[in-house]
Amino acid sequence: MARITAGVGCSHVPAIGVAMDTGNTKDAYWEPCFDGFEKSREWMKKANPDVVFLVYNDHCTAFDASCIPTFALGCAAEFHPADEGWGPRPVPVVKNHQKMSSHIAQSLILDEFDITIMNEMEVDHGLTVPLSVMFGEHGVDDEWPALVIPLCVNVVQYPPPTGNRCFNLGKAIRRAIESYEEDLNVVIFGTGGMSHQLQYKRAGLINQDFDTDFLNRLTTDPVGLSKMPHVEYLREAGSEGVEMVMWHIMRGALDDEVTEVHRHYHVPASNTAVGHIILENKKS
Amino acid sequence: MARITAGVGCSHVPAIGVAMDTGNTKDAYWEPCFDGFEKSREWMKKANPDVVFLVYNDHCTAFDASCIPTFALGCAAEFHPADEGWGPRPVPVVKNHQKMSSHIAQSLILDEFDITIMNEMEVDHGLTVPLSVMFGEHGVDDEWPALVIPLCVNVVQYPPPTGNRCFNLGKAIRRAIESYEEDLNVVIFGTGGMSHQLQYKRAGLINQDFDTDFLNRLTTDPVGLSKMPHVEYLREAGSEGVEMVMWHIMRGALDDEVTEVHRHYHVPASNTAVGHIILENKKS
Amino acid sequence: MGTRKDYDDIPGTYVFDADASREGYHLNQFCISMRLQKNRDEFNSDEAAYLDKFPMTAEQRQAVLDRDWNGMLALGGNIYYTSKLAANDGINFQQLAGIMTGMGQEKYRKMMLDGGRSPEGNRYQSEWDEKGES
Amino acid sequence: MGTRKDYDDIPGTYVFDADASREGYHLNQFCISMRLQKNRDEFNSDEAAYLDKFPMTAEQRQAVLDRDWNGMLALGGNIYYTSKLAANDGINFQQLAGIMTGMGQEKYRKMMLDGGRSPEGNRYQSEWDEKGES
Ligand SMILES: [Fe+3]
Ligand SMILES: [Fe+3]
Repeated sequence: MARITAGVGCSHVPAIGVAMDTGNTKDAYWEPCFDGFEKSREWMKKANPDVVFLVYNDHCTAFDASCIPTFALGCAAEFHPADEGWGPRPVPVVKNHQKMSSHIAQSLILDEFDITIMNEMEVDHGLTVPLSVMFGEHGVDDEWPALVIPLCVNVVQYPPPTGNRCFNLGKAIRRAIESYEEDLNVVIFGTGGMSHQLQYKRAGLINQDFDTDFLNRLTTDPVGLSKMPHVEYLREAGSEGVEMVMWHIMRGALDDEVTEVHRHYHVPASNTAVGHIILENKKS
Repeated sequence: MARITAGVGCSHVPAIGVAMDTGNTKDAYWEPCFDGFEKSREWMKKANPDVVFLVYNDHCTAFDASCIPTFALGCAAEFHPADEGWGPRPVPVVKNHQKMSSHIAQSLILDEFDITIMNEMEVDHGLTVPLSVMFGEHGVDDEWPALVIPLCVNVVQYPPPTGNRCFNLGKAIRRAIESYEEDLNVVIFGTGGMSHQLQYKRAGLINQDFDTDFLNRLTTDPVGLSKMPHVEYLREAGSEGVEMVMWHIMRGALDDEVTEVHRHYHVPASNTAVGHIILENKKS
Repeated sequence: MGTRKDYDDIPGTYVFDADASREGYHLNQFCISMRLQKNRDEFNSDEAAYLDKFPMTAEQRQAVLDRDWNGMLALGGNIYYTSKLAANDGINFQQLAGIMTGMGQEKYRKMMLDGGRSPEGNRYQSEWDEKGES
Repeated sequence: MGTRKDYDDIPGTYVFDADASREGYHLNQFCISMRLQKNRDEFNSDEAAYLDKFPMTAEQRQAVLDRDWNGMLALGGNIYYTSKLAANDGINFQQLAGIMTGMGQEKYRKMMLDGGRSPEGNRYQSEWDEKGES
C-alpha cells in the first residue's frame, strides 16, 4: 500500500531558482537563505521518497487567462520545465507516476472533488524551485531522484479555493494514495508564500509575525488555521501571500499529530519572505 | 434579485440538430419526435427567461484529451458554435450574461465547488441542440431570445461527478443566482441522455422502464434518485446514458416540491431515446 | 493495478476510464484533429504521413489504417473521438453502430425503430456467455 | 454589480478578481504572449502593429505603450501577466516593485533587506488616508 510519510512546506520564489541556475548561492545575499536548506537536503536523502506529490500554482505560464482550473492534476507521462520569458530552467524533465496519478484522479472525483485532469502540461518555477530546494542541483541531463505528481491550484485569480477546502482535499489525497496497491513512500509538498506582495504601492509587504504564527499552527492547530478567511491573507500577508492556502492541502494529507523536524525562515528573497518546514507523521 | 423559476430536462442528440438544420422535422421519422416539442416552445415563450443556465457536456470538441475539467463554467462574452467535423451549426452565436457568470464563478468557488473558469470556449451540439429544441428555428444572423450561461460537465471520461455532487452543485448554483442583485428570471436546463449506448457491441441499448422511472423520480424522489451509482447508469441506460447525471444539477437548483408541466418521450432519434421534461417551482 | 472494476461485467461495452484514456491518448488526439478541414485534407491525401505526427502504438496505427472501429476502442479509443474519424469517412453515428455491433446498417436501423436493444439479457457478461455472444 | 468587497479597504493593492479578470482579459492575453521569443521579436520590432492583434481598450493599449505599470493593474492587468512584459523589457520583479511603489530600485531593495514593508499602518486604507498616502 502506498503511504504518505511526511510533508514539506516551501516557498517557491523564482529568484531562488535563478540563484541556483547562475551559481550565486554562496554570495552574501543568498548564503543565509540557502544555509537553511542544507538540513532539508540531508533529510530528503534519508526520506528517499518514491513519489513527491507536489502542490503548487502556475504563474500564468501553462495556463493563460482562457482556462482557469481551481485544481488541475497532472496525469501526463512527463512535464517539461516551461519558458517563463527567459528560457526554460536548466533542470531535468519531471517524470510522473502515471498510473498512480490516474488512480488519484479517479478517486478524487468519486470523493466529490471537482478536479481538472491534465494530460499535457508544462511546469513553471512554482514546481521546479521546490524540487531544486529539496533535491539540490540537478542538470538538464540528470534525473530528479523521485517521480512527481503535480497538483496545480489557482491562486492567481481571486478567489482561490478556501483553506478549508484545501485541507479537506489533502485528506482526500491521502485516501486516494492509501488505496493504491503498490508499496510506495510518498512525501507531499505544499508550496508558495510566505508573506509577499508583488504589486502596486504596497509591494514589499512582509509580516514575520503572521508567518511565524502560521508555521507554528501547522503543527499545533492545523484545523483552526485552515479556517482563516482569504481577506486575512490578503491584508496580513500581502496579495500574493494567499498562496499559503496550498500548504493546507499538504497539512490535510498528514496525521492529526505530526512532528516538526526542521524549520527555516529568511527575509528577503527578492520581494518575498522565504518559509520552509518539514513535518513527519509519527512512526506507527 | 435573480431567481430560478423552472427547470428543463432535455436530450441533446446531434441528429435532432441536423434534422432542424436540413428542414427534415416533418418527415415520418422525425415528426413524432418534434411534435412533443410544440408545447415546450409555447411554454418557453411564456416563461420568457432573461437567462438560461445551461448544463451540458462537450463531446470532445472544445476540450480535447489534454485538459478535462469536471465542471467548466463559461465566463466569456460569447460562445461560437463549433465545427464538429461537418461545419458549425447554422445557429446564432450564444451570448453570455458575463457579469452574472463571473458572480456565479466566484460564489461557487467560495462555496467549495472546484470549478474551472473558461474565458474562451466554443460550444457543440450538447449546448446548441437544447436551445434549438426549446427556442425553435433561429438562423445565424438571428439572436437567441435569452442570454446563456454554459456549464460544461465531464461525462466522457469515467468517472463523471457523482449524482450527489451534481445535485449539491445545483443547490450552490441556486444560492449563487439568488445572491445576484439584478432582477432576472432564470431557467436552468439539464441536458443529455436518456438511455443510449453509442459504442461497441451493445450499441443501441434503450431502456424505457429506466428512463420513465428516472423522469418520475425527478418530481417524486429527487434526492434518492441523485444517489444512484454510476455503474447503474452504465449497465441499465448504456455507457452514454451516464449523461443523465447532469439532470441532477438542474433538479438540485429547483425547489424540493415542483410541478411537472410537460413531458415527452420518444424512441428513437438515431441511437438514442429522447426524453424531455419541464418542471416549475410552485409560485410563491 | 489490475484493480477489479464494478463495470467490468457489463457486456459489449468499453468504459473509457483513466486507464483507457492514458492508453488511448495519442490515438484520441489524432481522431480529434479530424475536426478541422485542413487536417482532414492532409490526412486524406497521405494517411501514413499524417499519422507519423502522432506517437501512437503500432497496433493503434494499424487499427486506424484498417478502420477497425472496435479495435480502436479496445486500444483506448473513445467513441466521441473515433466518430470524428468516421465523420471524415462519411460515416454517421448510426452507421458506425451498425458496423461496431456487426449487425449492419439496415438491421441496426430497424432494431432502433422497433424500440432499440432491450436491456433484458444485456446487463451482465454472464448473460451473453450463456447466449454464446462474445 | 457594485457589490462591496471585503478586501476593498486594503491600501495600495489590487485584488485580481472576476471583475478585474473580465476587464483585463485581452490585456493579460497580450502580456502572456510575451512568454515566447517569436512574439517578443514581433512586438519589439513594431509594438503598435503587434498590439493590433489584441482587442484591448484604447486606455489599456496606451498603458502598455507607456509602460504605465500601475495603470495596467488599474485596467484589469495582473502582476503575473504584466511581469512578462516587464521581463521583455529586462525588468525583473524587484525592479518592477521599485517602479510601482514609486520608491525606486535602490530604496526598495534596501527596504527589503531591512525586513520588508511592515504591516503596521499598511492594513487599512484609513491608515494610509491619515498618513496622506494615496
Ligand atoms: Fe508563487
Ligand atoms: Fe451527449
